[in-house]
Amino acid sequence: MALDKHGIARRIAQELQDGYYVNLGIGIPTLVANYIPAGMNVVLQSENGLLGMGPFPTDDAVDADLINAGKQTVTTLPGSSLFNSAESFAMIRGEHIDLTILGAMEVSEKGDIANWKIPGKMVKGMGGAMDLVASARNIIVAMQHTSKDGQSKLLPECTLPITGLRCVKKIITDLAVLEITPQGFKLLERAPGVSVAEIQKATAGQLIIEGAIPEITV
Amino acid sequence: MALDKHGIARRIAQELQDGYYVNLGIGIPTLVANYIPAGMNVVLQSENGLLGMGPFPTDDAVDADLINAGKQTVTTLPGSSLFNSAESFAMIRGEHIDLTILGAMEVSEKGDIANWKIPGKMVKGMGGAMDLVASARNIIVAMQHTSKDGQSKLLPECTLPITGLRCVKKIITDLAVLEITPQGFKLLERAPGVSVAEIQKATAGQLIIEGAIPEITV
Amino acid sequence: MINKVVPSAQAALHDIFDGATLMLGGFGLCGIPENAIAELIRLEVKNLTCISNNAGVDDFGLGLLLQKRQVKKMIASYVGENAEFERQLLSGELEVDLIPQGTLAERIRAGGAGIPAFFTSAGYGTEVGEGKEAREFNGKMYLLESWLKADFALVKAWKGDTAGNLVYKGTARNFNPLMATAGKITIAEVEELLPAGALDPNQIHTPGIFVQRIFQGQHYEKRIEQRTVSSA
Amino acid sequence: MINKVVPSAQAALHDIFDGATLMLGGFGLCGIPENAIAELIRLEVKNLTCISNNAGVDDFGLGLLLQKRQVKKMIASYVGENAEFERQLLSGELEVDLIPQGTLAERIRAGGAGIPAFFTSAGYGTEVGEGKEAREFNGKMYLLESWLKADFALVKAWKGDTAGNLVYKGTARNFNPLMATAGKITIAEVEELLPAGALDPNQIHTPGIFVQRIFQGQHYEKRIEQRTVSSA
Repeated sequence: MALDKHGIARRIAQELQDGYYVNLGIGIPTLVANYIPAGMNVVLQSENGLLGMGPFPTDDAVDADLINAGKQTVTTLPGSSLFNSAESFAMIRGEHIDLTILGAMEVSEKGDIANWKIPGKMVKGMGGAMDLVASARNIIVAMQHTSKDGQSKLLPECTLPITGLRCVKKIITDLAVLEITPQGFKLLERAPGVSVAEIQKATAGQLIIEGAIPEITV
Repeated sequence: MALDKHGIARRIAQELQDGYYVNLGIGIPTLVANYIPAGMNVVLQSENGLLGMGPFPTDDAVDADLINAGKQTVTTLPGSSLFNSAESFAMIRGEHIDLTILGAMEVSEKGDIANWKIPGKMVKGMGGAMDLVASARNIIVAMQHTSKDGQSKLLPECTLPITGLRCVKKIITDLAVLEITPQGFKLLERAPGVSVAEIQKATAGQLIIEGAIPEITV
Repeated sequence: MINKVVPSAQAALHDIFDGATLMLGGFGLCGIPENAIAELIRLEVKNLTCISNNAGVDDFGLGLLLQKRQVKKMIASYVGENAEFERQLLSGELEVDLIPQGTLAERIRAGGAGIPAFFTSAGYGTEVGEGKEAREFNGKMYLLESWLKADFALVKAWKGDTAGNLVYKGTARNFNPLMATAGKITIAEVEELLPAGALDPNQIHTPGIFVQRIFQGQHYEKRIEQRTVSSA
Repeated sequence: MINKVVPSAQAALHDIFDGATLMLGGFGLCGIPENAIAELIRLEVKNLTCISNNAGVDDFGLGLLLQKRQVKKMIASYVGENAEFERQLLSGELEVDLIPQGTLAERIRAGGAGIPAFFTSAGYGTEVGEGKEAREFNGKMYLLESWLKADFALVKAWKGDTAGNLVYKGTARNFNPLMATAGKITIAEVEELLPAGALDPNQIHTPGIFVQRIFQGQHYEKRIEQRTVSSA
């Protein structure tokens, strides 16, 4: 059975390590914050100027002056810090963030990512995504394996305008965990009950299958 | 009679205007702080990270963590601010300072300045001088007209390594006030009792003398 | 200390002209100069070039200026919350320059800091890099990006003093301190205007040198885009 | 929050190696990492490249490292207070790279911020510009300058917390926050080490992400170079 978005977030949380500074994109990545293993020290950066993002506030503690990059009200934690946008992207561009998790519309087998524009249809802008993908030491993409009309989002080449070249390291979808290798998408894990053949069918780019593929455990 | 260094500082103080942000170099320029006209609001910047430099502290208020660019203990004033060295030079490079006053070893008739190095003899480094002269909107040089051995410091070309090109606007010496013009050093004022001929003799670069030259009043 | 106080938004913005380039602080609706935006609407200045990370929402923030067709060109990084914006853009009524957020922040800082150009890796190999100089440093490709400056920077702070020193609160800081450095004339509105000396010199976010005019703002709405809460 | 505390200078500096590139905060003797310098001397590490605005005085600060001949190369803007430095330089024992102070500050910031190169007007037409790319922007000439990074950045703060957040005092801030961003390993010594949460998140000068190790400093001398006083 394919993972739901909480399942994807739970699986991504397994990629976290103690002491990591992590930037979470909007959408599924945001959910990862809920599944940080107990006792693990992970600090979340929000690129609008907050390091040490805490959970949503209780109703009486909502502060319009304290939001995350998704414009949601949040809180600080003991040890948090606040800073301006240039300092925030100095952290990102200067490779001080250990892990970036973001959504995508397409990923190519070379690790290119497209997630900011559909020509003639949708122009929201790239926000901080281009800076993040150009500089992050480690980038994991969280997304559905296929689009709503069943088209694969894991392609030989991106068809949409690129956000960044050869930057994605790993992809975690509703169907599978894949790693970008020089040969293409290497299948690491499959969702419980999802067959390798189903993943092959949903993957337009080169898929590398070596040996038995274990099931994701979340 | 030639001006002493306090006289030079007093004459420079006449160049200040209400609302000016001013950077004062080490030496004679520092003395200008003592002669800011009463009631005039002038804010002094010290490039090591202080805006709104106050007078020297009283003995019991000395703070090792509060010095100026000359490494002298100073004070803050109501409305002062402290910042790091990159922010300080952002102010300087970004042309937010209205007036820079600094010393020199040589000035050329084109407005070049040399004040950081005597090859083989003295290598103290340029400190912030090159940044200041490259960016200041208005630069006044405070110096003796001649060296200790009587050589003119106002030259057709600098002989020492340059600190900045075509940047000096005005020079105030023990003998005269001069302006840099496309034709050379234009004599504006002379020290009380000092003749135009004496100034001419002490000036190696092109000296422009037009009409009667008034005496400096301080 | 130099006194930068003006009595009102009206006095502060009186010389903003048609065709001016403006920077406006804020991220989403957080930390936007609400009073200055209201005054721009009252002034009916036109053909503005607005530099701001976002474009507000349809009926608040910069969205209000878009509604009134006062904006000729928008320079931003993300405009996803504004349907009117997207309509004007797709119809060609509005010129838009979309810039990676970190590049936007750094270009504004560079404008204030006298750095005409710098290299950044963001956008290399994408549409953003088209027509720009690219260069390799240590095996990685970078784009040359230029500074941004404005005729007026409109910023909003939490506290300010008569000398123009500013302190921001929470994530309402965002682009405000950068833009304060890059305006030919920087106009700051504050929630609380204090006498010089009331703020700790060690804890100033924007030194007064960058601020030409400061005024006490009124009636902050501080609208929240996504009120997300957790149970206690 | 991640805990960055180590028990001592000895624990913090244990892996500094011969030939390392170090950044050391401070302006003159103000804000220098006194404990780290003492530990470098105890460790007897050699052939260091030291990046610091100044070189201390003969018998304090970086001057102590020069005396012991532990420094191979010095990168600084002003070294006028140190006779031993001048002697080693003029005799050719010491390599020296003198850099305009604002360029030095900006190159360090660029190193921390992932900007490999930028243009600045400082030094154009002087020795500093020799061999560097020059380019005109808006009728003015600028030099291309590259980033600076270090194996270790040694910084000194007033207060710090266990998460590595730092607050500086007065003009002891200077180069410290910049260098904190540009060290592969940044080691902070503080006058007062506090639990995470004790510092106001709104008033942090160096966010903890930049600091890998933090320790409580001991016995600060804080020597004053020019004690200038006025009568009350």
